[in-house]
Amino acid sequence: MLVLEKLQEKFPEEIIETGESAGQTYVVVKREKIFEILKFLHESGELLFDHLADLTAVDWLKKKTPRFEVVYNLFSIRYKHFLRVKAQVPEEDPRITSVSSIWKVANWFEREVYDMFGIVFEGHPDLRRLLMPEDWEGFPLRKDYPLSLEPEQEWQGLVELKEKARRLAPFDWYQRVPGERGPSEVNEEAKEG
Amino acid sequence: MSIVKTIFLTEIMKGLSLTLRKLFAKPVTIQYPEEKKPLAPGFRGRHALVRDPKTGKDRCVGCYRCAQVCPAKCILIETERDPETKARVVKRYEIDALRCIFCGYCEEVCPVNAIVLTEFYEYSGYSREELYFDKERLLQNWDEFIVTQKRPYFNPFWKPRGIPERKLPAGKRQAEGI
Amino acid sequence: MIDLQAFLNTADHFLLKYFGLSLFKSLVLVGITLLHVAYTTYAERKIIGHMQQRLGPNRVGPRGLLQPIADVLKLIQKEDIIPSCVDSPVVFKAAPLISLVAGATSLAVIPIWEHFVVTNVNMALLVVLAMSSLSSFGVILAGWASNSRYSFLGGLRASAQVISYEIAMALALVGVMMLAGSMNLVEIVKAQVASPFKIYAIPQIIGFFVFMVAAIAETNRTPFDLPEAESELVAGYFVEYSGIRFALFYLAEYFGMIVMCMLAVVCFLGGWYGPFEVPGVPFFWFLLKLYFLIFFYIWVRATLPRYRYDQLMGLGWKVLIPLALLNIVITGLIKVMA
Amino acid sequence: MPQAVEIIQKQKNSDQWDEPYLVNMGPQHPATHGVLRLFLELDGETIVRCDPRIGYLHRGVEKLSENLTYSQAMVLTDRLDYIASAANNVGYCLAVEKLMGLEVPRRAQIIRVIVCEMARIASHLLWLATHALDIGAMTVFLYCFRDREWLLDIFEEICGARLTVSYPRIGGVRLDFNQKIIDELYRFTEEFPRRIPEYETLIDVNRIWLKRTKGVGVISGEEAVNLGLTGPSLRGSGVRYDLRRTRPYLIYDELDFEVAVEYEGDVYSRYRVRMKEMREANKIIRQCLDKLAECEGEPVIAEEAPDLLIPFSKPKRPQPAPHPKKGFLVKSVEVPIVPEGEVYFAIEAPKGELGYYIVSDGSGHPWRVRIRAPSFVHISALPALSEGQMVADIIAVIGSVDIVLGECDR
Repeated sequence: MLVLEKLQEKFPEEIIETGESAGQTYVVVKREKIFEILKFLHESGELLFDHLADLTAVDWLKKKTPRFEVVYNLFSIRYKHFLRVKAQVPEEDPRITSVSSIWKVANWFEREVYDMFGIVFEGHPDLRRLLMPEDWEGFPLRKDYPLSLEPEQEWQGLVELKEKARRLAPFDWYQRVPGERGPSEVNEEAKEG
Repeated sequence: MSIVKTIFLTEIMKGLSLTLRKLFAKPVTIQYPEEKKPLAPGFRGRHALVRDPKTGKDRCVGCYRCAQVCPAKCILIETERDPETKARVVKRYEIDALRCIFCGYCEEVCPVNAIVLTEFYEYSGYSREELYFDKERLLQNWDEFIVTQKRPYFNPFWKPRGIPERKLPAGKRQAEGI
Repeated sequence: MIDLQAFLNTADHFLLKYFGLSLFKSLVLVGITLLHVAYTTYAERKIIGHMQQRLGPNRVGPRGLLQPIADVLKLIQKEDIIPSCVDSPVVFKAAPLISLVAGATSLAVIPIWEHFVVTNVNMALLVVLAMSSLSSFGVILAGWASNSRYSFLGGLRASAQVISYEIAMALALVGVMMLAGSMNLVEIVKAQVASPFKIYAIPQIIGFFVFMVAAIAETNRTPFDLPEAESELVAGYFVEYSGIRFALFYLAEYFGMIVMCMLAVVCFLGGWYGPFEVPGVPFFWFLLKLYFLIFFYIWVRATLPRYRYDQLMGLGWKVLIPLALLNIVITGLIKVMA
Repeated sequence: MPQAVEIIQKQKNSDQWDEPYLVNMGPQHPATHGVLRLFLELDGETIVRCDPRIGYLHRGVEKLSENLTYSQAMVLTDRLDYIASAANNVGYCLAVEKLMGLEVPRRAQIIRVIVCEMARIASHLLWLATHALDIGAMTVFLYCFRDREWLLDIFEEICGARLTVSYPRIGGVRLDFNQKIIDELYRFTEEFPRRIPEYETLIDVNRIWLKRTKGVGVISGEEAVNLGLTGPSLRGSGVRYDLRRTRPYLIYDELDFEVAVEYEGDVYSRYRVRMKEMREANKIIRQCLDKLAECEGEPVIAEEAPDLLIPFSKPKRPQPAPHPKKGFLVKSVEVPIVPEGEVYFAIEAPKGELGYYIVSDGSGHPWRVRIRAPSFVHISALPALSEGQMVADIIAVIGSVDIVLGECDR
């Protein structure tokens, strides 16, 4: 396949493995030069992978080392060819270079991968949590993250939230019992506090 | 031409005339509690256990297929062996309707067509317990449902159209209306 | 139907004749208008409903006829919530009243019939214009006092919109004044009927068009309902209001709408005069024309999308005001020629 | 978020307003189409910066799928883009089938195309309804719902559910069509092209509509590809990228339909593309119905299709029982049905490219399911589309890229 040949020619040391799965070609590369590789794939006139269809990660806990794989599914709208690039990321140092300067769409994909797997993308303009609350601990899509926990264990913010709900409970109309604290008392307390 | 159109607001006039025409058209709404839309057969509504007309009991054989296939894990079954006949007896059969996602997998995998999602959708409750159906309640659901239906009643999922017979268990192949 | 004229002629007591008469008239007027406002909301929901192939309200009373009453009762019962963060509770409370009072005051000068006008002032047209601008004052205050970003944007939009469309509307009415030679609304109607076309809407077609568009904009109705644009500003200036104060804003909007329609009837459509006299109901024609205009308002709402803010201003300044000026020039020329 | 609070506090305390005017739009807002939250920095009414915040509907579908069997995970895909759930199901099933190397019977393929296109019309109708309502045209909303109701009735007839259909199965579909459905669909395809002009009369040439949509949210084709836009939003910018033609799946390569493309790249051209797509989808359904008659009576499920009840492995942690008293029976052994491997399969969902990246380790449940949702990408493109526009325009822009938050947050 033309794409693989070109890639092998350009980055002979970087490629670890190539193969095919369900009729789709993939190539496993080292993470160090991932930016250069993808930039080459994006800009080379004969390959022109202009559409980054998907960017995600896979956690191979206890199945493979290194543990993480960052997966780039690339498609060329003009030449209609498809390539999957997988970059290996070890568990102890989960970092890889960001490609959001090549494809703007990678911005949120990378934020999501960071959010879910804890892989840090170096050079990303705005690496924050995306789907989970900002004070969330842990990375949900890692295989060692339990499927369910007690709600308080899952999210620290919940304790605070419950406390706030308790504080605001007197504002609920059905809980206004004569003799209990009403909104005005609560307001005053809040001001004092 | 376009200047004329601009001055006389032709396109706005066309829109106005359309709405004016619709003013006299027949409304398409249905006055819900008074009139109801007929439901399609096989609508996935409230759960029920089929009461067998011959025995007067449910048909469940306690094979656990529905409990296993349920993606929401809302079916709970307990069985025991009858000490005399050594037959399997279903002790508990419970469905948490609030967890259910109405995919209909249970009625599709049931080999004896014991569980069915009926074409009954007007159920609500004041508490969570009211929507936690035990076996008695499920049979009662069936009784409430079947009196509203033309007999014999046949649910499309009991013997799905277009599925080759050899892919179906024997109970489904011989399914009949009740 | 009480024969009003006969009744008034027999009332010869001083108080009744001068003070009591005005009070009586205003009470009747406000009462009837309030009823109209209530049933305009009903008509709006019903007509838009049918235009959209549904039924509209039909649960309270026969055909839903008691729906507006039920709505009012519900809104009165509701708790009057004043958010703790409002900028100034006094202004927050007063704003809907300002809007409503300003809207309702204009009613005093509008003649429904030759002998039924609360105060027949010579500057009636100016009074209406002034009052309709004042009514937006309430909107602006509400937007400001709410201390909410959506309300504030709504209030700002309202002020800008009213200022620009006020000009267009006033200019559109200048043509009528020129033709009638008076600002007294009763005089305008009489002059109108004496004119060759019987109504001013024909010679003043441009003026009538500009007036109607400006009136829709002035009362914040679709397609110019930007201050309360529900898709972007949620409800705009009255987003923080609830219960009866919310209802007052609603009332003010419909009052404004009815007043504008009345003004259009008086200035352009020949007031209470019609092709023939309807015995016993002297303001039959007035009401008929009024209902048609209100229907038109509703009809437009069911059909058109909403303008964007800057486009609205563009329309006002670049299209309507030049058109109104053109109208004045043409009217002047006609006047001179004739 | 702390920054925002800080700025608001500062604005409250100072008399100077040199900071931008911040408006928090959503997560409860009529025009954000769900629980999207936009953080806007305004200069007057012009948007200086727009920062979308998502995650309010995050249900962890990807994580859940890893703990369910392949068939069970399919019902979760219903809940992604709940407006066009049939298309999501089909996409997922096709991905799994490709991984398994399973050939689906022709009749099932035709039926899948029909439900996909029905979902497309239903989705576009809902899009048009809400988009028009956002711009203020209230009546179009109800006309669209009137016709969408018809489609949902047909869905109900097909599979017993109106919204979350769960209709396809791995290896085919769950039920065959009967004559009643086919007749009803013929009637629909006959009538529907007459209904579209009704919506168009109200908005298509209306000067207010044109003013609100033309030249708003403009994006060039190159930029759109770089931002990852797909589907009608990309085709509105003149890029002819339609997976039904570019990488044909099912029987799309046999069908005669046009890919709708417009070249302006603004809200109006995206609107035009969708209107045209509805007509094309109607045409496709028509052709498929004719094809369906040719293979009457054939099975709708593949011979090798796995049983719905694939025994699954014991979950890592016991599932929370529906009742305090636990009593699940989970005793089965793991049986490999899907070979080891991975696949990225994308279909042309109504909203854009809906891709499933499924990694299998050979066990009964997927190792990783990744859903590439078009809405996710489209929301990430909102800042680029809306900056420098007015507040009213962002409503039009959100409407024009057609988002569903269920799919975005997953």
